[in-house]
Amino acid sequence: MSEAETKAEPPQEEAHDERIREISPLRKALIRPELGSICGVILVFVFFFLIARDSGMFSPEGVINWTVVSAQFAIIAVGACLLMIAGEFDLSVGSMIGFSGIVIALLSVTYGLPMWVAIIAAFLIAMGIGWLNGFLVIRTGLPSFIVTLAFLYILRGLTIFLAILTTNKTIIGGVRDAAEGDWLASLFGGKILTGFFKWMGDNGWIQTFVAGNRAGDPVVDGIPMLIVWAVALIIFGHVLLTRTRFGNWIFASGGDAQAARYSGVPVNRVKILMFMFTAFCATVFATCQVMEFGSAAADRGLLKEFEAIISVVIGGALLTGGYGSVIGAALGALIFGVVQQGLFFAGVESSLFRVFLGVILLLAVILNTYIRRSITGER
Amino acid sequence: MSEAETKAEPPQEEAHDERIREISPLRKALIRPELGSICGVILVFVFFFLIARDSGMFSPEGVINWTVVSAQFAIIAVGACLLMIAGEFDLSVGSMIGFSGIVIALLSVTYGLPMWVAIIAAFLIAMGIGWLNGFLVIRTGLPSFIVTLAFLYILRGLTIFLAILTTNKTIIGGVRDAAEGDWLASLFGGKILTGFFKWMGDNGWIQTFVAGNRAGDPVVDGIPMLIVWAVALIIFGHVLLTRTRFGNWIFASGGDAQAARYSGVPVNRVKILMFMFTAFCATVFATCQVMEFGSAAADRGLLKEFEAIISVVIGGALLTGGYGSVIGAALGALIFGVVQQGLFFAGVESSLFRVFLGVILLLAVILNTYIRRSITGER
Amino acid sequence: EGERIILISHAPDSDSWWNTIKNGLALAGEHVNADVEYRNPPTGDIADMARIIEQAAASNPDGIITTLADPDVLNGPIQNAVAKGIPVIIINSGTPEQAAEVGALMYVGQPEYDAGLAAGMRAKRDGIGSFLCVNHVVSNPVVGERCRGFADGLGVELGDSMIDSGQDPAEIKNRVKAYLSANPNTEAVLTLGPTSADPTIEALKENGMAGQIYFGTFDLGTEIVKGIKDGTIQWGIDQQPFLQAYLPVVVLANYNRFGVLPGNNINSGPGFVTKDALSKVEEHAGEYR
Amino acid sequence: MSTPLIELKNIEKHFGSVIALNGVSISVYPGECHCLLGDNGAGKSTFIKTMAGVHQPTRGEIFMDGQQVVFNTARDAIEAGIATVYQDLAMIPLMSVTRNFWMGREPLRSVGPLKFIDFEMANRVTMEEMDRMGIHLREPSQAVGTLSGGERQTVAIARSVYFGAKILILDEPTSALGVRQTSNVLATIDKVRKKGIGVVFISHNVRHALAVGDRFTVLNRGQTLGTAKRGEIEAEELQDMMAGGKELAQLEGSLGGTV
Amino acid sequence: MSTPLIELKNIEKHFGSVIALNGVSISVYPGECHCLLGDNGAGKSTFIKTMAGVHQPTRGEIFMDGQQVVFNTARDAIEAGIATVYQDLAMIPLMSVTRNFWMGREPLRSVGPLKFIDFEMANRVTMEEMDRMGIHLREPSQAVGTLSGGERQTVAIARSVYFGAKILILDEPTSALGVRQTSNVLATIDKVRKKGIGVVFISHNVRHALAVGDRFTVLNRGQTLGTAKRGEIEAEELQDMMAGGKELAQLEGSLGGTV
Ligand SMILES: Nc1ncnc2c1ncn2[C@@H]1O[C@H](COP(=O)(O)OP(=O)(O)OP(=O)(O)O)[C@@H](O)[C@H]1O
Ligand SMILES: Nc1ncnc2c1ncn2[C@@H]1O[C@H](COP(=O)(O)OP(=O)(O)OP(=O)(O)O)[C@@H](O)[C@H]1O
Ligand SMILES: [Mg+2]
Ligand SMILES: [Mg+2]
Repeated sequence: MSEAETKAEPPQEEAHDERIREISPLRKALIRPELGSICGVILVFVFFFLIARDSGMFSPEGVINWTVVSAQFAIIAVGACLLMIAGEFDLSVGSMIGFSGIVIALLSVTYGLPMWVAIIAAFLIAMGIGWLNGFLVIRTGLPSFIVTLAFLYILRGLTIFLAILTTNKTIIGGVRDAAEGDWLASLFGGKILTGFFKWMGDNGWIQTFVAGNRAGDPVVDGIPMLIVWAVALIIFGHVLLTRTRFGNWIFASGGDAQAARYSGVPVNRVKILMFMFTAFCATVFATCQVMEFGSAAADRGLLKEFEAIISVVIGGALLTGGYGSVIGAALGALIFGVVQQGLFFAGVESSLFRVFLGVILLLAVILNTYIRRSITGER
Repeated sequence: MSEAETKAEPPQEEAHDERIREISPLRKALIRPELGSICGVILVFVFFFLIARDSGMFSPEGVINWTVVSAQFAIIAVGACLLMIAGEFDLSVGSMIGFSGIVIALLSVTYGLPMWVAIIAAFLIAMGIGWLNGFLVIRTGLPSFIVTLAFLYILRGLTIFLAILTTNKTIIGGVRDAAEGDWLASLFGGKILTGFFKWMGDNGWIQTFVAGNRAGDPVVDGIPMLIVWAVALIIFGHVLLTRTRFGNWIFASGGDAQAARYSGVPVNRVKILMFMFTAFCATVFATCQVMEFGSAAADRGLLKEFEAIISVVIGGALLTGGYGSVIGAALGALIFGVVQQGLFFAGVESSLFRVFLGVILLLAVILNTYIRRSITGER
Repeated sequence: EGERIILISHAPDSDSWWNTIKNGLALAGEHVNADVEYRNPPTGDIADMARIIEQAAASNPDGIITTLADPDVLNGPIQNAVAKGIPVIIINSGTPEQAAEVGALMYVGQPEYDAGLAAGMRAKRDGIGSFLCVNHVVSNPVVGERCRGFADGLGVELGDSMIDSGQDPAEIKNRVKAYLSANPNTEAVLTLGPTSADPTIEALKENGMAGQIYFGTFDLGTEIVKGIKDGTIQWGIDQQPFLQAYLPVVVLANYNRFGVLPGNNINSGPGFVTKDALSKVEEHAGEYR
Repeated sequence: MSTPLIELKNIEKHFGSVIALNGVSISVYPGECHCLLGDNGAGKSTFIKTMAGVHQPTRGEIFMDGQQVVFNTARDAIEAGIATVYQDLAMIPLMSVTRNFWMGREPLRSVGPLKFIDFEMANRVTMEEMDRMGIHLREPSQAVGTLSGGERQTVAIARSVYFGAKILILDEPTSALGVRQTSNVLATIDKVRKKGIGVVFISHNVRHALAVGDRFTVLNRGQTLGTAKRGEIEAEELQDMMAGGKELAQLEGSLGGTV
Repeated sequence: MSTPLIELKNIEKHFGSVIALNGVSISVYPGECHCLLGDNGAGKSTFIKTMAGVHQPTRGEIFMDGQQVVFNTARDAIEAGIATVYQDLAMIPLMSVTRNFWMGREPLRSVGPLKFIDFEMANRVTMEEMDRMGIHLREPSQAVGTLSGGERQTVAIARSVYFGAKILILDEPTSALGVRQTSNVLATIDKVRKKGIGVVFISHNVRHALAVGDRFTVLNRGQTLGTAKRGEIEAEELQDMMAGGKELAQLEGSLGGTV
């Protein structure tokens, strides 16, 4: 019996079905989850280059300006992206940012603990809440929309309540003084490469201030740690997702939890860890902000959950899970940041920003859908 | 050939399978989508009766107070409920409220059109946007979360932009004067049964004002049209959903759009109409508010979309569509209103309000899930 | 003794400036031995605030202290409360005339537009001809009045000078930098509260304009006080929110007990806080100032 | 023979770059069970969806009782008397049996100018019809999700028969069913056919097809391989045609007989 | 005979008020194809999910190579050498063939202290193994969603065989397949069996079972009706047992032979 031939034949025919046209290799190379956001980035840059070239948007300070804003979005977008690929999402990110900030300020300023203890405690508490989110979603089988919506309210309420209860204020300042010289705090605040920029300034390669309190300093004096964190998280997320076993499990959990479970993927663990990672990213955001501005306020992070989700979706991820890319989410955050700041450079009436944002979101998602359908042959 | 017997037998056995315990008739009578919210209402009233009895919460004005707030939630919850049962949801409700209000005020006050023209125009524009929402969702196959999130931003941006462009302010007053004597405006503002309340006041059955320009009038002088609208919409929604052909189509479209399409249900039309109905409800909300308060502001309706969704979900509807009840949503709105105002009556620290809200949401949804699983035998 | 007095504001939960009001309220309650409660609409929606006033009236308190953020919306509920025989005092937003119209006992505060106008005129005296207004709650109708007043005081069009900065500090900071980089001829910056002022201070420090550009702000806070001290900020307009909460409680309590009432409205502001005599302000900024 | 109930001529259907049907013709006579056979992806489901108005043919004509018709929506076809039980069941699990039974054709009762669903009548008819098919429901408001697969299939068939379908289309109704359930479905087909309804029955299982079929059409890669009458063709022949005419002898040899 | 590869004794499984399994025992020897037959809802899927570690039995014992074992998760069973191809396919359509192939057992490559998936090796092996099964993929990064049902099934089987499964469980792999695809799957089973792997094959189709089965166990309402060797039992007998011993003669009479 010659099984090999018998079986080799029919599928071969299926693969080269005369009823299906071949997809061109170029098109095949192009269709990736990130394609939509890559096009978006190009479009956005061309657009602003045309209308806001001489507004200083592309000078060193201008670049740092929109990069910092994009980096902020990117930090929470990485968490939201991995979580969304794992099939869930988190509406409590914004409230978590406010909450973590207040926890750090409370512990360090009000209760006088060393800054590093406060920061570590904030991370632990936040990740504990992330765990709780995940646990409730897994245990009750409720949609994560509902569970995390509940936490959106609970955390915001707790933040305001805690702040008022302990300090009578909803803004707690003086964090910078408390952070002075702390080893962990310097990982979140401050800048790197200051020497290098100083040197460039001294050599006249970048502009220096001519007057004012900082005359002689270069206009850009370093890379804020915020950007470093964003880059680190993007690289970490991207490698985790595409190169590791755990990344494969994230895709599998979001693609079809039941199927993944059958194949031995510990889906519950993956999902809960992703909720914790999202909380981690929110806390990174909060810590950087607290260190930079020296104060924590109970209203920080309002609506950030939507901004994170928008970045991720612009970046080509599927709201229903199982598909997406960290690089795409980062590009989505870049688009978001550039558009937002660009409109200010261009001097457009600022209330139109939201209109632009909505339109870009729609266009990006429609483009992404088209691309995804090409990849998966889904109809 | 005796087909009848052959076929009558086996399924009978399946129905009375010895391997499955029977469900008690009592339990069967109890398990309805509304059960969770009925329990919730009872609990909430008992709770506030115990802790806030003598705070005036159950005096006539107190009752009107939380009824009006609940009626507000109910108006948007009815729209959100039908839409959710049809399998979609709308995050742009809150922005739509702000938008419609500004449109009415702009047309009537700034451009001096007759009030009824302004109101009808606002309804038409809003329902046009509802149609656009629906059209985009149907046409692109995108999740309604994304499409309506885009409109959340677009509409809010347009509202602020329009208001600032035309009047340099984000608030437009003087609507009450413009509405004076308008036939359509009186359907949204004003009160009914004023004679009856006056009579009760004269007889001393309800308290009367002791000072000011209204001395002698009863403290509650009628039922606001807002409540009338809420009741009318609830009855309309409930009858539509449970008693009519179109209602059956709403369930079908949300339960399984493909299956419904196969059976000849015009799913696209149903979904688009439901988006338009949601926009209609939002505009009723906005018009009542504008008529009652005489001004429209660009920040009206912030986060109302979540409040609508929460009411609906507390009322037992399924976020994924195909299951729910308008009565449940109305009870959800009642719970929401009573808790919100009740906490004020009870003098609870107001920042804790959100914490309560989140916890109630979680508990209600867990209860509802348990009930639904009992009904459908789903695991 | 033990009167129940309720203070209702139009501010969202998250607005930190109102905290001073809360503290003033609590302190006054302690001092005159009254039960005080603070209420606000969670999202800052003034229509929701109307419901809260109605609710407060329904609970028969011995006095209501409220802002008059939008007379169209709030006149009705406040008048009803007055008609029920509840003494009402208007604070913060609104004008003395509007307060009289609704039948309130008195007005304590700083009319927003007038404060903006006064600030604008002062800036004009200092030789300013153009400005940037950083509005962190652009959709809120009350706060924006300050910008309008300021523009009118300067005698210029508001136009594009007001930006919607959002509430995120990093975004505010970078939007201010972007605006100033695109409009280098801007002569002055006006911020409308600590939420927008704190990041603006950072922005100016970073782009080297701190101390160079004319910088005025509404309402005080820890960072603002520091800014005034080191010369980044020329002046802060202090409407002394503490008084807006403290005085009405005292007035209402005494009105209730002894029927006494001051004959006038009280203007708690605008007071310009400048570099001189800052130490008290510094100590209590954000808490009682 | 009389005019066919329905006749489809040279139906073509393209989905973008995929040519799912490439000129398929069949006809169905009253009281006949016409079996549609073919490999996976041969286009059977696409074909009957065209017949049921779910897809519009790219080319080709449809005649009912000799008259050309065009179905723009599933509703059109349903109204013309074509009832379909889909492979993917077209039942909505969370809805009650009654609501599913009447979906798309709810019976109305006028109250003044308003029209409501006549639930009393709807429930009664549902119970009766299900009884007639041998399924005894606990109550008509039971959710369809609580029924077994076989029971659901019966709801779908009962519904079609009740609505006086002239043509009943069944897409692989037996593929997931056990022996007993399969027998039931086949017997139902037999019964329906005897009422003069034309049945289109899709199956991969030659034996199931031979058990009830009057005529057999084999599809292959979007084209008709031919139509045969009952008795004119053997199981083995049919099987070979379905498999695309490939020689299966080797396999059969090692595996012992027709699969 | 030697010791069985796996032996399950008196397995019971309750889901709340539903008793899905009520004392089922079977054993599988190396190189044997054990067919599990039974009506809808008989408990076949539940039983093999217990074997695969997805469900934990309420009562009963499992022995592998004579040693008692307990599977707490699907992973435990997979590691013990039990591979399963589920009725609901357990493939993730949006993921690439390679990622699906290796899901849960990704090959790792160390870079310093870090461990990454060895994609080069993974892709190569996937292509090779699929080739060996007669499926020529365009590229290993193709999404599984673009494969046909039969091809997906083959990915699942190829994966199990590659991972050196000692026992391969197939839950109704042929129910939705055409004749040719079915032949392929049956041939694959035959091939796998010849490698000394024990196969558990679930089907509703007696002919498919008889084509490859060495032993046949019939389940009915959660209980074993008995196990028979190949040759000891006729198709008709098996069929009767599956239908719960009911007399099907009437139907068969009217419908012409075994269905
Ligand atoms: N909506 C669609 N868009 C694109 N291609 C489609 C669509 N529907 C079906 N096809 C393709 O058309 C061909 C025929 O599919 P169809 O479902 O009709 O086959 P079938 O004979 O029913 O197969 P099976 O026996 O597996 O049910 C397949 O290649 C399928 O991929
Ligand atoms: N998770 C579960 N919870 C409750 N009951 C279940 C669960 N899984 C299966 N059952 C029930 O257990 C019984 C056996 O189901 P199972 O899926 O094992 O049958 P089967 O023999 O595989 O049927 P089929 O041939 O239709 O695939 C059925 O009555 C089913 O409803
Ligand atoms: Mg098919
Ligand atoms: Mg099964």
